[in-house]
Amino acid sequence: MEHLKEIINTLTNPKILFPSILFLYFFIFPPNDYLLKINKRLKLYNIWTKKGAVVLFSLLIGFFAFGLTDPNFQKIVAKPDNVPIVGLIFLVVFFLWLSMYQARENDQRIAQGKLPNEAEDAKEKILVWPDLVYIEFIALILCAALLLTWAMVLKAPLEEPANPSVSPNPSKAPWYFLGLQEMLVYFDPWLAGVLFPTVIMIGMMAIPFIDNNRKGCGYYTFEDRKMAVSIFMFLWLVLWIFLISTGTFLRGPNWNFFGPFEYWDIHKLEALTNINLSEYVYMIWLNRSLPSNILLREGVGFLLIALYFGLAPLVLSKTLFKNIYHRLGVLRYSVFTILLLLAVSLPIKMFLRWAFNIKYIVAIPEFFFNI
Amino acid sequence: MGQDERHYNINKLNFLFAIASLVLLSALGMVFLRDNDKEWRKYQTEFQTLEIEKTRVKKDAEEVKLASNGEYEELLAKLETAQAAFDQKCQFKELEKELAKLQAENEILNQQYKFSKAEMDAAKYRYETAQSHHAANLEQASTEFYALDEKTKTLNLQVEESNKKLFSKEKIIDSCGEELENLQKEKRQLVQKKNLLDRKLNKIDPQEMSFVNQMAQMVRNLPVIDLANPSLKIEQVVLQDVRDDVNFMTVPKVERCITCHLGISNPDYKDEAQPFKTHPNLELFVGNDSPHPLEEFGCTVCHGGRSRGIDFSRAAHTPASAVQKKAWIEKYDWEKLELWEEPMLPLVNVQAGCFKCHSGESTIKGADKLNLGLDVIERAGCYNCHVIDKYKDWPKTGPDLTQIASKLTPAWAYKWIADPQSFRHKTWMPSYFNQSNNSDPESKLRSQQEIHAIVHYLFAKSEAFTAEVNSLKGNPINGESLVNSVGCLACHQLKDEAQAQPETANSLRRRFGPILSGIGTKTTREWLIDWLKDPQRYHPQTRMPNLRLTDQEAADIASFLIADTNTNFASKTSPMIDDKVLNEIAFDFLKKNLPKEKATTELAAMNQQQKLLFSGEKLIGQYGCYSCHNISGFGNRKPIGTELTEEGSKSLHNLDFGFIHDIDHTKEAWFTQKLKDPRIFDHGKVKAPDEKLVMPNFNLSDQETEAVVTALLGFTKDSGVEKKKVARTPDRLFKEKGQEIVAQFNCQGCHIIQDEGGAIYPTLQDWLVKYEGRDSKEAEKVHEGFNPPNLRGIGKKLDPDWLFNFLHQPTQKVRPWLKTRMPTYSFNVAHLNQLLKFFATLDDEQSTFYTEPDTNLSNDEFKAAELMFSTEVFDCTKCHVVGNKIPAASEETLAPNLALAKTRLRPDWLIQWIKDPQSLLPGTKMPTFFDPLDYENSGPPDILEGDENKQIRVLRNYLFTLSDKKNTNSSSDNSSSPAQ
Amino acid sequence: MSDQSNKKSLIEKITQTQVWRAIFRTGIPRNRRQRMMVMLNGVFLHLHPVRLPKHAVKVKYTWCMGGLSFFVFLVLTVTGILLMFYYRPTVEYAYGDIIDMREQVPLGIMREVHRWGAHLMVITVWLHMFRVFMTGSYKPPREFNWAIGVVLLVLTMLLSFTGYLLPWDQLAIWAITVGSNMAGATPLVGTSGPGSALLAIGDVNFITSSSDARFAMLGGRFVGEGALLRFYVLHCIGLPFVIMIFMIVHFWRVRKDGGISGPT
Amino acid sequence: MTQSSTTSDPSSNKEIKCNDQSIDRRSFIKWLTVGWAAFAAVLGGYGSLILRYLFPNVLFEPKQSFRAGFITDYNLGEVSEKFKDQFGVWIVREQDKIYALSTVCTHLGCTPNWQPSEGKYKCPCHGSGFYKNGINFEGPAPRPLERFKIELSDTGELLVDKTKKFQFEKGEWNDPESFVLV
Repeated sequence: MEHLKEIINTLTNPKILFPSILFLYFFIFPPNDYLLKINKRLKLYNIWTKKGAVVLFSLLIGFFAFGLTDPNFQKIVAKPDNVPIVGLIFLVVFFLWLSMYQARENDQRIAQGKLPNEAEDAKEKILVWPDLVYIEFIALILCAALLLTWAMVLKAPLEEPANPSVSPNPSKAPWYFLGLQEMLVYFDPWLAGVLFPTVIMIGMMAIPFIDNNRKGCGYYTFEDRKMAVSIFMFLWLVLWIFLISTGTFLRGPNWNFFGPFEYWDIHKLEALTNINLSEYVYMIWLNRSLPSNILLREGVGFLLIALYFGLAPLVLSKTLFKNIYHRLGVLRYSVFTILLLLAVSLPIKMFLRWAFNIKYIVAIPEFFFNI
Repeated sequence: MGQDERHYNINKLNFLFAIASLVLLSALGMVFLRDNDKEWRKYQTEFQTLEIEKTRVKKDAEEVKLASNGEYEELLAKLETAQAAFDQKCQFKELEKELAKLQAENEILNQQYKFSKAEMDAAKYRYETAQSHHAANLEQASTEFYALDEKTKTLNLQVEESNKKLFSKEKIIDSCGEELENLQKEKRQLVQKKNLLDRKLNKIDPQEMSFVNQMAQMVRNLPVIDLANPSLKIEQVVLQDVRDDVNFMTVPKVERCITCHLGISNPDYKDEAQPFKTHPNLELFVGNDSPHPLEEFGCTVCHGGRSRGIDFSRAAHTPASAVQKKAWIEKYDWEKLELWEEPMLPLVNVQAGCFKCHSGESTIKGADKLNLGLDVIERAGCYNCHVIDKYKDWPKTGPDLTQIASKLTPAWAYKWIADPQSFRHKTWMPSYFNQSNNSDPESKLRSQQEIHAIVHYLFAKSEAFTAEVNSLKGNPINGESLVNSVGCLACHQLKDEAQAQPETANSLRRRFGPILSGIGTKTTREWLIDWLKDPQRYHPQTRMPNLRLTDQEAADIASFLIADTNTNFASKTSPMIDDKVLNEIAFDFLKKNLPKEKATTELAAMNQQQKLLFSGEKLIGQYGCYSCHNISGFGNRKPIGTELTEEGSKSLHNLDFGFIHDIDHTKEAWFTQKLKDPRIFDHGKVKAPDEKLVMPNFNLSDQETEAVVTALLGFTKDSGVEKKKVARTPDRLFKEKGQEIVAQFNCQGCHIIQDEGGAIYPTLQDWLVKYEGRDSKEAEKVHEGFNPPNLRGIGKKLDPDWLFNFLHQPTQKVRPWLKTRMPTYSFNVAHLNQLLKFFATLDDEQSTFYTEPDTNLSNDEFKAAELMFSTEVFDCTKCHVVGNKIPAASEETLAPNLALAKTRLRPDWLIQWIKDPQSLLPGTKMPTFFDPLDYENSGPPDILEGDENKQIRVLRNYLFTLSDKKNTNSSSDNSSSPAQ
Repeated sequence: MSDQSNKKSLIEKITQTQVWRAIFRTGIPRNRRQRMMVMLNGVFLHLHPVRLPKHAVKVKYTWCMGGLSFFVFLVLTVTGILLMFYYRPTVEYAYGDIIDMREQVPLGIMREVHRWGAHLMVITVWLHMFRVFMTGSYKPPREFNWAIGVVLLVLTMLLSFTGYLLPWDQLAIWAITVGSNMAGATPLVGTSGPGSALLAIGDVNFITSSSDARFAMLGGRFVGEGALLRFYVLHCIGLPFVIMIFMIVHFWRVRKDGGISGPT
Repeated sequence: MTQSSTTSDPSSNKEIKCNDQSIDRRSFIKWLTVGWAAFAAVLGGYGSLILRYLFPNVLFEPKQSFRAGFITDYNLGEVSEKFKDQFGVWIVREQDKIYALSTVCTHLGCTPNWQPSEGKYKCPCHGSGFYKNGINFEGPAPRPLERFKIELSDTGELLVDKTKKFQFEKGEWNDPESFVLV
């Protein structure tokens, strides 16, 4: 038992968990035909069957049931403000399955040359009164019942009166912003707190204009729009829901990582010393002091950034994204790749931090300009 | 409908659209312009210019000072050579290169150390947890930790070595420049002031700025941009402890006065015009080190006004005079701020603000006008008719009238009531009759009968009193001398001056008792002698003390006083009793309680005497005579006036201006008018005689009126300043209670207490000239020797038991040469204890008791003390009285009786006194025998091994023996020590 | 017997009065025409079309998340208004009022409903977005409505964020402190953001701790009285006003863009 | 239908205009331009009005800066605790400079005590120790104490501004605003 917990604790260390999720992810939501083939060969697509659902939920419920025997896990999960996130996890998994289940059915129908279920249904028109109105009415009654029960069972949290001179440890942002707060560990506030949210918003609004795939409108499908679904799942499931869950359940005092069954020890110490790229370059490789000229000091960093955003799209357009480049055209393609590169920069930065203790690629604290 | 289904010409619509937009745009522009055109912006801009000028002048002065400072020039020269030497000698190119290398090495090592240390810390934590959980990987964790620990330690050593190397290299370079640096530091210190001014000018003076900064100065205050970092901005202080009462609660006061009054706390602006002028007396107000710093008290808590206002009128400025009002209207478009209860106090009444917090003190330092107002209120006895919290339980001010027949005649009483001023111009008895609402012919007739009724009542109810007759013939000349010397003039004046003199606290002290003019017209010699001998016999509650006069002295004084008559007053006649008018008066009163018919029959049943008696009682009730005087039959009647405790907070519409329109609608104007002519607001009103206003006229001078108005404005609800009031500690209460007793018994008429008082002093100087034949110059010099003592420091000085007894029965002659006598007061035990505590707290003396030190003397010591006491050394008896032995010197040089030292003085104090009398009572005649500046060598070297401390102690102990031995005979005749 | 017949006729009588018919135009929808009329005539039901393709009625397809989001929003509006009767947005009173909402305010559950409703709304809005993406419903002609939806999503989170401060407890001020510090890092207009030093003329710096983006948000240099009031006003009036406008457009565009998405 | 007829037939519109009043086209453009320019300015004006409204002219926040007296009030090498209780600041005077040190422990925010005899600040909560200059040397504190902005006023008084912090690990202690030269 304890052993199992220990193993789970070790596995949930993001240095292990995050890369493995990233790795698995490409096989579960394959963005291209090649990966799809592998996926099918591995029968991963069978997750989205009713049997798969049983397995998925047994695992999930089993994990929570097992976890709740542990006092540390209990403490975190049963905290009133964390309950919605537990609910969120279940809901997301359920609806993920529901959508993929329908998508799988439709994909199979399309492969057989049939119309998707929705198209079949759409041939028939139905009066809104009473069917839809009734359904909605019932739904909102259930929702109200849920809310009232929830409200009676769980009291809304209220901590000690506000005290600006005593900061709780850890201080967390509201849960839906924990993804951003997690980013703060790897990026400066102006990036994680300002630039990225803005880009996320604009990027989301831009989705319909970038995705010019006419297929897959109005019915659940995966194979008709692999790329779109795959990227969306990456952003939504991995970079959003997963980071929120991490921030809620796995981040403890001093913003240290704690496994789900680990006690939140305020004194836990981790070697978090890190180092800027410029220091790497000058002090470790060239064995000398940092130059006082800022541009000279950060030249390498700037160069890397420029290459990342300047060269990478070009190279990608000739290689991996060749098809996409042709389908999207120059403008759409550049917007798309820039957005994608920005999104990918987070795992990249994480990797750099974990592997090389890199703090900033460009570090100009004098002007609050760190990347 | 046209062909294209259009109605309006699109061009016209375009035009209209353009016009409409332009109109809106210009309206919007106006919004910004108006916001940018506020009064305070102009003042701040003006102030900036002023500040630049001032700073320039100061800087120039500083530069001149520096230029003329030889030391500075020298320093500059030294600095130059040092710099040259440094440039020459201290070029370590090689060394610097080496240093750079070392630095790099050091940084790298440091970094490695940091990493290693962090890893080690983490490993340590893992190791610790593994240990406490007895985990399987304990071994591994342990080896990991110890390995890292080892590594870290080695790295640490390396870092320290590197540090050392670096340090030694740096030291070589540094030591070379040491001299230069020291010189530079010295220079910095010298030019610090100038640098500060320079820096300030750089910030504010466009001439000293770069072009970009000039631009910035212009841009930063533009509309909208001024959100960021304007130089013109509203300044405010938020006062947590001084609060605005908004009725439901109190909220912190927000003070914005300093937005325009920019120089208020800066002494540099004391000669500037408003609004930049410095506040006067920064040591007491506004200044950071004053007891009322701006940041804690703000402005409006004292001045009144609307503290949030930043516009001249909206700050509720109040003009001090009609002239100023006119000027303000012209200059600031001033208008009275309506709908605001607390406008600023006019400058003449500004001291009213002090009372908010200092209401417990009887004299408020620095608030002379307010003090004068309070003194007038005390003398005039406003609190008799009007309840004022501060004067709760104060004694009635008027004389007792229950035995009036033995003292006065009805005729005199009639004339006195009708017009007290015709007897004495400056009397505190106010005028009830012939005032603005009862001086028409009909009222005059009525008044005559009313006075008759009052007089009749007083005399009819008067109890029997027989004066103790004294058959001695008095000597008026001796009497005059006595009056002038024995202490009467502390509370009385002899002459009644028609012309109003400016009053001071001391002149009011001398009007504590009545003016002693016209006594011959007023009363009889017999009554007077009896009164002088023992005032309490006639009036047990009187505050007139017993001066312990001998029969002869009393007779002398009486015959002197009785000689003064007021012939004008004596020759006045009083009108006859008029039955018709008397009937009317009596009928009016009867009608109030009875139906008309019954009243008529009742009236018919009364004879003249009864009518007079009946009306007299009603009238005394109506006019409130009983409030100031004891009158039989009016034991516990409530005072008739409105309560004044919170008069200053009274809303303006609670003050009835009646039909008087030619005065300002302000509180101060109403109060002034009311005091000048208390009945004026009846003007134009239809009122029955008994409904008329009855407040009498005290005939106050303009100065007194203004002072009283100031005090009235100060009588406010004090909500909001609770936290800023001096805490009401027991000490504080002792002080306040003591001050109250001091004020009630006019102690400061003779003594100086808390640096105030001594009203009698100037009269003693006159006495010296007039009766002792000294010339005026000499009198001025020596009169101090005849003054009653200054009571400063007596809490530490006097033995509490002795003081208690002395205050109770002051028969012991401490200063036998003084003509002025400490009179016997009717203090009760509570009074005495309070006074003792009062004097003790004044000197921070915690307890009124002390333990007796050992005052024994050995034989040697006794001899040494005798030697010091004798003419050989200190010659104490040159001045000091010892028992009956009065030194032969002239009286003004004499000093207190040393035979009383043991019982009278505290032993500790006496040591201090002998040691350094000036520190205890500056200006005392007592010589300083032991120079405090060179104390160790100040005493006679050959006595008691020249040990000053010992000398003083021995001398003290010797003084304590004086009462026991030499003067047993003398103490017998003043040993009537009180039974306590 | 007579009683019963009387009753029946009473109902009939009532439904036939002028008042009844003035309010309920169509009567009880019993036939096709009436079912259509009831949708057409009602101002609220008019949000829906009269007829829909079959798939669009299926919960499996729609998940009902959009409708539930709107419903939860209405619940939050009602509970929010009720809470405002007891809550005073000042540092003196806020915390005590929140305690009282549990301790003495009648039925003491309104705050819980409001808070959990707020969480629920964030979740339903996310799931709605998820569904819309998975069915590809953002594709033409619904691009603009997707953008509106993104705005609504952001507004929902801002509403929740502003409400987070109001209990004025440790959770509140530190969550807002963490959140608002990010605003201080805004490039150019935040004091601790890159380039803030550029907005200066000479020695006069125009971006200071009392004139930057964070200050505009908090109405002060740190989370205090000003922030509480600002967040209160935004939470209760500012953001609901904006989100309602966007919701109106969102619903309108659902209809105008051809109703709910479906295969073409 | 009326709608479509107006929009679908602009040529007839134009023709009439051109024939009847050819000058109108110029004034049409002119006034339209003026109108929209003014309207745009109005919108900008309202925008800046709202922006300006977000920044109050005065603040009611508790004071974050205070006057700390003159340099001469502080003895060399002394740590003044005068402002510890009220403002949470130690004023430290060194040989050549004076600075303001925060009294908040960088570990968990407790308030350390100054121990003159040992020349260190010692946190009572978890035993962190700091040298007189604020650098941590023992216990769990992860970084040195923070310093506040300090400067000389026009009158030569020291002004401490707590809104601006200087952290050693960021190299900010060399910032000229973080100390005053004696």
